[in-house]
Amino acid sequence: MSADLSQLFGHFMIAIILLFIIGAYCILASFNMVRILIGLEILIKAATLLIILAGYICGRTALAQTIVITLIVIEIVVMVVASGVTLWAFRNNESIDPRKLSELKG
Amino acid sequence: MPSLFVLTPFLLLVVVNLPFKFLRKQIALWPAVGGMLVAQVVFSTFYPLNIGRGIADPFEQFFMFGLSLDSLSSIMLLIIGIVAFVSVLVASSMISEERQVFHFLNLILISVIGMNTTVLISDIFSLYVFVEITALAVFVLIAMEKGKFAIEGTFKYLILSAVASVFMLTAIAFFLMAVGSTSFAAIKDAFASNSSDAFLLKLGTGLFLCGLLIKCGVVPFHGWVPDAYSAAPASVSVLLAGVVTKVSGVYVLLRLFGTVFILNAALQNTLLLVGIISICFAAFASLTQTDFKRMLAYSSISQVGYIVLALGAATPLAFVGAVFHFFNHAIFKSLLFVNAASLEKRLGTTDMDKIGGMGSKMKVTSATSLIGLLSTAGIPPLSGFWSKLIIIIALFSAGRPVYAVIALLASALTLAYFLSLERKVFFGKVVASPAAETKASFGITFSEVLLAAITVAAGLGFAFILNTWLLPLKEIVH
Amino acid sequence: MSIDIILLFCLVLAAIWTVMTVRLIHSIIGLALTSVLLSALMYRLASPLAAVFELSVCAGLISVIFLVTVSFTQRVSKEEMPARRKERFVRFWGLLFIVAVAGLLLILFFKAPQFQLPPPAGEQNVRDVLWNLRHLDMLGQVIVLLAGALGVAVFFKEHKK
Amino acid sequence: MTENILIAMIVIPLIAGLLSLLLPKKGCGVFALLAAAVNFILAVSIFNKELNLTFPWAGFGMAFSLRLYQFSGFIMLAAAFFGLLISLYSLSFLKDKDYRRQFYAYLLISLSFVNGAVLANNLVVLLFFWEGLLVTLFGLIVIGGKQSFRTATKALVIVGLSDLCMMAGIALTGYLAGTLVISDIHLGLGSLGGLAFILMAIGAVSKAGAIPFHTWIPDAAVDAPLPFMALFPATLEKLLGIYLLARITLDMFKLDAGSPLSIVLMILGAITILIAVMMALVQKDYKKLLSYHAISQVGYMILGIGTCLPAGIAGGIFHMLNHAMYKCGLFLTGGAVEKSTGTTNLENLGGLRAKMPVTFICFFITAASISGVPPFNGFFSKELVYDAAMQRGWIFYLAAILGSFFTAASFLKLGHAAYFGKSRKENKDAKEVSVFMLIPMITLAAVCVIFGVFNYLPINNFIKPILGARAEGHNFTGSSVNMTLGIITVLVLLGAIIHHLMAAKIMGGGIKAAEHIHHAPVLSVVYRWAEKKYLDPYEVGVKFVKIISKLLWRIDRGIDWIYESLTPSAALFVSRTIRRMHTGYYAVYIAWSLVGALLIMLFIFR
Repeated sequence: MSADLSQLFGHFMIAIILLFIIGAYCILASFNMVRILIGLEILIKAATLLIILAGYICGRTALAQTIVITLIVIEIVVMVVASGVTLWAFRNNESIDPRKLSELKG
Repeated sequence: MPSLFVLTPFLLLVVVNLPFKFLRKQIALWPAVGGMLVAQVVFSTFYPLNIGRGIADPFEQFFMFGLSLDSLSSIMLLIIGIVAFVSVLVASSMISEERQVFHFLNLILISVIGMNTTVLISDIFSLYVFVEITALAVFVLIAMEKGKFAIEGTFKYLILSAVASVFMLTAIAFFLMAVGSTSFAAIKDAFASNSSDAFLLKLGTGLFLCGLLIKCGVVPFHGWVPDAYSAAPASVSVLLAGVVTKVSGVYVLLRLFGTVFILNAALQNTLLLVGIISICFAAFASLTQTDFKRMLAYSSISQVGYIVLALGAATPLAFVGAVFHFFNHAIFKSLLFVNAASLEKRLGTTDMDKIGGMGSKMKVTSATSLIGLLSTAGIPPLSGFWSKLIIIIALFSAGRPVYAVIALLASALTLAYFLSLERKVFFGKVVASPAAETKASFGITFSEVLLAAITVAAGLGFAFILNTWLLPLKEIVH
Repeated sequence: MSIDIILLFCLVLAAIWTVMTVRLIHSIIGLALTSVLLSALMYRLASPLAAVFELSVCAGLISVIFLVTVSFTQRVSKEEMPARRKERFVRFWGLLFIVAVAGLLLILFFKAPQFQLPPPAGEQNVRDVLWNLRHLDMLGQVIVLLAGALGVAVFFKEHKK
Repeated sequence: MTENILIAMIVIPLIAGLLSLLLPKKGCGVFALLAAAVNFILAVSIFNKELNLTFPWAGFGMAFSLRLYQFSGFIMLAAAFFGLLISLYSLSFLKDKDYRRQFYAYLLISLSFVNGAVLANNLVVLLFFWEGLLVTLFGLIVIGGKQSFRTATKALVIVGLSDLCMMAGIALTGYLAGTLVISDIHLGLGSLGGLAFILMAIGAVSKAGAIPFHTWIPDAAVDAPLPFMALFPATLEKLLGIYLLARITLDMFKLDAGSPLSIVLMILGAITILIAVMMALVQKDYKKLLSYHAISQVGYMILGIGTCLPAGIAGGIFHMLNHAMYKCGLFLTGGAVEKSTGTTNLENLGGLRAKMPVTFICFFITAASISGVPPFNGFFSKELVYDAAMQRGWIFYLAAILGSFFTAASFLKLGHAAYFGKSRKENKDAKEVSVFMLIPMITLAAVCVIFGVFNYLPINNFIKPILGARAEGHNFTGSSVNMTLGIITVLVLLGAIIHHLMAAKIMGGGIKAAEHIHHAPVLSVVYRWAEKKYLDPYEVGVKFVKIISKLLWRIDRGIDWIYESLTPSAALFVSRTIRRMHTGYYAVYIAWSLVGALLIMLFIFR
């Protein structure tokens, strides 16, 4: 691993770790289901960037891009389903506050 | 041969969705899906007996799927077939509205494709793709009735599952960086050959483990399990508890940590600790549950703990025990969820405070649930006992007596909570009998009897099962 | 190199804004912005195809999905805004703090390790990999889209009673 | 092909048991009787043979291997004998009960499992059958009636827990010995070996019903069908438990006299004897009283085997056989009384001697036998145990002989209350029971006499071969091994009789009924002498004994309380705490997951 690559990895890694922190904080602290999904999106974006970075560093950009393309397709379908759940949570509770979704417990 | 397990349901899925009215008729749909699953059961049952292995696969040359069918996959295919079939049977007596039936069967097909592919796959990213497909289909299945609880359960499952995906994707990135490929063979070589970066491999292994543990639903990653299981419609909870979580979490764990990754001491200890904590924690949690399905969900967590525990012992015997327990658990947990479905259908509730003295009214349900409960608690000669015994022996011979003893004591706890359940629901006083009493349907009764028979037969003939289906596993474990 | 650093910095800033902003619409726009920056970074990392995909799908389609969801659900009047802004700040100032501290620590102490990388492989075309080597992923995409279609049918399609 | 008879011993009762579930209710009793007879004939035909049978079963050293030799043949024979008698007895006793099909099915399946457990030459095979008995035990108690589910659960939990200990013991033993084949295991008692021994011994003595694993037995006495009591706690469980205890002390582990574990066993035996017999003394129910004696007598067997002396082991095993006979017989008389009067409460019984003479004679013989009256069989086995206990320490002997005293006292009380005294109006219609019920009782009583008078028969044929080399140069037959101890025993028994008579007089319990003893030429003198001189201390003594008994009752219920209240409430507390942690808010669960992931990563990169 050349020093250049190592430095590049370092820079990207710092940003990726910060993105993970931001996404996790958003998921944990939001009182709105759409914001939770946005937090998830940020997490997934961090992972996507990591995969591309990994492909770049070890010289397998083709494989990494393939993986990311499939990943994006899955991501969007997950978001569609999650939006559907949000919609119905709103219809059931008249609110998209996730705190209303804590009746199953114990 | 292996790609047939993927392409057949896929073809069926396509055919079902063709815009012809007659194809959507319920009368054609149920038998088609059921028949496909029965065929899967039959094929995977006879796989280890060397029948049908020689059949040439015309698709193999056309599609480069890179699927491989070995003894572990064949057991998984068998379980998927049985449980999905039972789930379809139960659904056939609970769902009648045409649109819902159509959606249900489509989603079941998708989840079966997802699971079948998951167990045949030999590439870590494709594995993630199909685990995600299964999960997606199940999200929609759980939320299908769009009730308050169903949406809530789906939401929690979805969020935690997405977090698990992030863990897994990160791990895949590290594997890609360390190995340069995502196939199992390359990763296995990387572990064995010492030519790859040990730190990256370790990082990837750890992160993937965390993701998988969320999917498995073991303590402390289990938050979604009781909610999703209890909120799902009866037939879906059978599928979810019996096989979806198990395949997308536990199977992957077994496959990767049993046959691909090489476990170092720290990983072994991690698995052992997580296993034993899940066993005890969930067993205690289920003691005071008042909802039948919630109690079953916690017991499910506890039983998955045994599998993880056995995996942590990292010996071939333990692995065999883990797979056997996997099989048994899938069968008897599905049985118990079918019992729950039966109660739900008849009484409209699974709250145990509102149910009582059903023993005399629902003879089949109470008898089969007793079999399921005793098997879960590990009472001989039912199947659950044997797998637990093998796990315990394996733990002892791996030099982990403390874990073995704790696991044993916890199974006493299991017995206690199940007996309290049994007493409340089936033997207790008849609590004001609800108005909505209907007769148990054929589908439910048949699946109860079928699963109970498998449990008893697997217990009595465990030696045969062990020799025929499970011993070949020794070859794929390292 | 320096372009990379600037882009990464903007990416983190965009993500923070996405999370911190009060109005959901701004949040969604922030997410789209993050996506755009991400695709620029992908382009920088020699992955143009993935970058295009990210740009069109994530920045475009996902924003639309969220907007649709918000339009179905969000009901906040303008009068409530100040109160919400305050409440949000109370909950989210911690994030600023954590990100600042973590960022500082990482920049000061994070040393990129020297990894032992796998031997370089002959460069392959993305299309070749996608269409010739990863059939299963293609099948997976098809099935995922089917599942998504069913999800839409179940969740979004109103049916007559 | 004679080896296949071993398979037949397991398969025939099992299939017969399953078949009897299908037969009409009327025929199943006769069918079960026939099956039990076939089982008995098979057991007789292979007694004293040595057979080995092994075929591959489950891999990993878990071959299905059976081994017939002296000891297992003997236990099987005994089990088959009692199975036959009980099924004959039940033919009449369970005539109009709804559950009789299930009863016979469980009975036959139990016989099959007993045969399997005794024949097993592989620890896993042993465990298979051993645990299988748990299921039939549960089933047999459950069919008793409405209350019985609770008792059955209690039994299942207690026995199941100790079986789990045994499972751990088996896993540990297999690990230490490197094999699961029983006849190849010869372990020392190192630190782990000792643990393995203790775990296995817990399984064995709890099957036999020793303190503190006993509390379900008295409850079952009330709730479960009576033939169950005669079959399970009285005979089969003792046979199996003591069989395993003897196997682990004699073959699998090398337990020497003087080793700490031997003393532990002896203490357990002594405590079991005393506490249970004191408990028995204050019971007012025929069956419950008997059930406490079923616990107490186990103490003698454990004490005997725990001494690790040839005489003690021989005595323990002989006592096991004898106990099975007379306790089975006693329960059967109890059943006869229940059948003809409809009650087993001693306060409602009385004067049955005239109405049920045959039952009374059987009761008399078996009660004398359990009390250790010469020349009945109990006397000789107890003498062997006394002898060995005396050699290991007078305190153990003292415990044993005290136990004997109270045994005699409580049976005098029982006999007095049930068979003598005034006839109550509750049982004025009582008459002798049918011949099917009498034959087993008479047989058992007769065997008690025969094994007593001709005690060389069982000892030379059954017991001595088991001991093998250990028995060289010992003679266990004859009137008594140690004359002094024998005389002390007789004196103690006389003391017990006097005690009873005094007590009966003081308590005002139908003294007239005991006149035939009262006016016996020697006894009357002793009696009068005692009455004058020791009256007051006696009263005090009686009261003292009663207080002790009451106290012990509290302790006994205390153990019960630990099972029934303390453990569950602690578990419930933990459970509720855990439930409160699940608040239902998704962020909590995600936080758990993230913390868990962090911990795991830290653990891996430690």
